[in-house]
Amino acid sequence: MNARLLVRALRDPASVTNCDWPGLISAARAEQLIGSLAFRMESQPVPARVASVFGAARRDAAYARTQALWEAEMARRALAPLGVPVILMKGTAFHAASYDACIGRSVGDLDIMVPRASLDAVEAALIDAGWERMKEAEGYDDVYYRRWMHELPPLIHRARDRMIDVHHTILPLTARPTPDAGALIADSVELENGLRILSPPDIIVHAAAHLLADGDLAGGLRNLWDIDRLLREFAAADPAFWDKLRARARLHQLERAVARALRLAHRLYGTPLEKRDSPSFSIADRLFEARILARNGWGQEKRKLLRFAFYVRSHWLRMPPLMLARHLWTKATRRPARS
Amino acid sequence: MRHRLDIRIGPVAFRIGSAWKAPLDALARLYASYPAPEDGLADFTVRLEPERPWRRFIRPSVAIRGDYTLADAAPLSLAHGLLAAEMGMNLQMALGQKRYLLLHAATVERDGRALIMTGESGAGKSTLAALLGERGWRLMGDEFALLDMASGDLLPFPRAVSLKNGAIEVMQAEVPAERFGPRLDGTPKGAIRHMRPNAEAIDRMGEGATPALILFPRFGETQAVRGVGAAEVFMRLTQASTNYVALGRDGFDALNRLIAANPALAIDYPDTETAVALVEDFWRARAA
Amino acid sequence: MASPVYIADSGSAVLTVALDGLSVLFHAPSGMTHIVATPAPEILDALQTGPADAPELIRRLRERYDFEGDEAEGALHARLDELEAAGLVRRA
Amino acid sequence: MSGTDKDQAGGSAFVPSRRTVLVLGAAAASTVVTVRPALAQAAGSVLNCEIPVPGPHAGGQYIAADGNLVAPGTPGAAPPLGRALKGEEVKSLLRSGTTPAGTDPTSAQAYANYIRRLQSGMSGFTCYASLQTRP
Repeated sequence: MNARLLVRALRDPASVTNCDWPGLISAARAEQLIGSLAFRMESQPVPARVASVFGAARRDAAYARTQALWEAEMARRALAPLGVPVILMKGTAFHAASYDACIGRSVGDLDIMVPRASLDAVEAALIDAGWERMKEAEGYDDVYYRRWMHELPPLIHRARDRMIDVHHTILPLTARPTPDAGALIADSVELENGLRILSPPDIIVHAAAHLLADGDLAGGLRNLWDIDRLLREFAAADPAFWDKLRARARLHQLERAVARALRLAHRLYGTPLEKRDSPSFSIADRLFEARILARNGWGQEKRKLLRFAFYVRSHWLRMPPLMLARHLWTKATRRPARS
Repeated sequence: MRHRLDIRIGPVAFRIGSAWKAPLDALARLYASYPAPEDGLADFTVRLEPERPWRRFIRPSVAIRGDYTLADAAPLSLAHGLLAAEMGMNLQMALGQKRYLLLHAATVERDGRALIMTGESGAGKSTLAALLGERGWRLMGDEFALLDMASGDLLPFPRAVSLKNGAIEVMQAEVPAERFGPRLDGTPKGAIRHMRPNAEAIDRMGEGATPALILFPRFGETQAVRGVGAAEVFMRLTQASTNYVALGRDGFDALNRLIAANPALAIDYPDTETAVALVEDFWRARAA
Repeated sequence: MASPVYIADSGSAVLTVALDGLSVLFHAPSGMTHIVATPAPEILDALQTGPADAPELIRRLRERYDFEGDEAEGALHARLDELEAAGLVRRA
Repeated sequence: MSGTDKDQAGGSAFVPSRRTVLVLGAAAASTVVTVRPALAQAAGSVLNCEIPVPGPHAGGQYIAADGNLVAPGTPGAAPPLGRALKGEEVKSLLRSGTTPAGTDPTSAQAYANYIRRLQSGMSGFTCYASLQTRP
C-alpha cells in the first residue's frame, strides 16, 4: 500500500530519499494530495524528473487557490445584497484564511453555509447571478435533498462550470448527532472582505464530522491532513484551544467523531495532541486506518470489501433504518444505472 | 499491476501498467528504439485494466485510466489494446501536463526553426507532419506541441504517429514496413495504424526549436490561403490548448509572445502533396 | 431603483494586450483571460478614475469620444452587465 | 510596471490620440468572450467516449422533445434509450441528424436535445463537449 509511503512523505519529508517515486506520485495524485506533497518536498533533494513533477504541482496549486478564492468572491458579490452571513467551508475557507492547511490544497466545489431561513433567498440570488440547478438533481434526488439533507442540491455556474454547495448545517438532518447550526453561525469569524469562516474549534468539528459521521471516507487521507495542519496551527495560537474544542464537540454532539479523528491524525501524521487525550488505538480505529490507506502505488483502490463496508456505513449513519430501506428501494427500482 | 512498461517521449516519461501482456508487447515493439526513462522515474502513470474484475478474461475490455482519468471514457476491446495505451498517454498529457503550454498541434523543424500546424481533428495535420517528417524536415510531434514558457522554444513530443483510414496508405507508400504497428480495424475512429517516427526524430527528441510559422491547415477543400489576424490566432490557440487556463499569467505571456513573433496562415488544401508544396513555399518566403 | 455604482479592479490587476482591433485581458484576481471588443476596454479605462454610475460613466466617456446612436444609456447597461458577469466590474 | 507601457498597461493603453467615435453597440451584442478550459476539444482526439441517454440519475424518466426529463409515459416523450451513445454516433446525430441504430427520428431528436443540454458534472458532458466543433 503506497498510501503509507505518501503518509510518511507528508509527515517527514526528509525520510523519503530513495523511494518508489512513481508510486508516491500516483498515490498522491489519486488522493488529491500532490500539491500538498509538492510543497512539503520543496526543499528536499529529489531526482530532477520528480522535482519537475512537484514544480508543476505547485504551479497547479496556485491556480487552484486563485480559482477557489475567485468563486468565493463571485458568491460574495451575488449574495452581498441579501445581508446574510455567508460562511466559507472546507478548502475555500482554509485558503481565504491562509491557514497552513491551504498550502498546496486543491479545492473542488465551493462550500458555503448560510442560515436555514435564508436558503431560498440565497438560492434565488445565486440563480440570478448565473448559477443553475443541475439537471440530474431533478426528481427524487431534489426532493430528498430539500427534505433531508444539510445542503441544497448543488448548483453549477453556467459560464465558469464550477459547483457551489449551499449548506445550512454540517450534517444531514437525518443523521443522529444534531450539530447546533445557530452556534456555528454565531461564533463564525468575519474575514476582511465580509465573508466568514467557522471558528477554529468548529472547523475541526466540521472536518471530523465530514470525515467520520457523514461520507464513506473517500478522500480521508486529505481530510486527515487538513485536520493535522489545522490542529497544529490552532493549538500553537491559542493555549485554551483544546478546552474549546472539547466544549464545541460536546455542544455539536460530535465528541466521538472528533476523538477518533484526533486519534487517526495522531496515528498517521503524528499530530501532537493534548496530554489528556490518550490515543489508545482500538480495533475499530484499525479498520478506519486500513480503509483510509486503501490505495496502492498505481493509484488503484484496494480492499474492495472494506471500502464497500464503509459505503454501507455511510448510508447507515445518514438515515434511520426505515428511511434507509425506502431510499435503497427507490434507487434499486430505477432503471439500472450505468456507471 | 501485472505488467509494466516505461517509455520516454521527448521530455515526458510514462509508466504504463497493464492487466494484460499483449498491449504492452505491441507498445514495446512500436517504441523499440526510444530511450528508457532514467531510473524508472515517470511524470505520468497509465493503467490499462479491466472495467470490472471478471472482464480480464470474459470479453476482455480495456478501461483507460491512470493518474488522470475521464469519467466518460469508454473501454476498448483487448484487440485494440495498443490504441488504449496510446490514448492513455495522450489523456495524461491533455489532463495532467502543467509544465509546458500544451497545444494540440503538429510540429516539424528545419534549421532550428519550427512550423506549428493546428486544426480540429481530421484537418490532416498529423498526416502532413508525418509526410514532412520523411521529406527533409524533423518531425517533432503529430499531436501535441510543448511550448517552454520561459524560453519560448518548442520541445518535441515525437510519439508514434496515429494514422487514420486513408492516411495509412499515404504513409505506407513512403515508409518502410518495420516502422508500422499492427493495423487496427474497426476502432471507434475507423482503421488506425501507428507509425514510429524516423531515427532522426527519435535521436533528437531532446532538442527544441524556435517557432517560426503557425499554420491552420484544412484538408479536403479547394486550395485557398489567407492570413489570420492576431486575435483569431489567440482564440484558436487557446482553444487548441488543454492547459492554457491553468497556467495563468505565464501562459498568457507565452502565448502573446508566440503570436507576436510568428506569422499565421490558414490553408485549405485538396490533397497532401499540394499541402507539402504550399508549406515549402511559405517556408522559403518566411526565410527570405 | 437608483442607478448602481460600478467599480473596476485597478489597472495593475489587469494585463491588456491589443490584438488587431480586439484586446485580450488577463485578469489576475480570477486568473481568467477575456477577449473583449470595443467599448469594453474604454469602459474599464473610464472606471479607473473611480467608481461611477451609468450617467457618470457616459459623462466621462463623452469627454473623450463621440457616441454613435442615441440609446447610449441602454447600451451601456448591457455592456456593464456583461462586464459584471465576467467579474471585470462589480457593484459598490 | 509603469502605467505608460503601451502593451501591458490596464490604464492608458486606450486613450486615443484623436477623438474617435465610440460604438456602444446593440443591447444584445456581446463584447466579452471568456477563454474557457479547452480540455474537452483536445480530449476528443485522445478519447473514445460515450454518453448515457439519459444519465444514471434520471431513474426511468422520459425525455421530452426539448430534451428535458419528464415523467415516464408522458405522451410525445421518448423513453430512455437504455444504452449509451458512442461518441461517433453522437457526432453524426448532432451534425447531420443521423438517427442512431434502434431509434426513430422523433426520439432521436429528443435525445439530441437532451445531449445539447448536458451540463458540466453530468454523465456524458465531457464527451459531448469534446465533440463540439470549434467556431
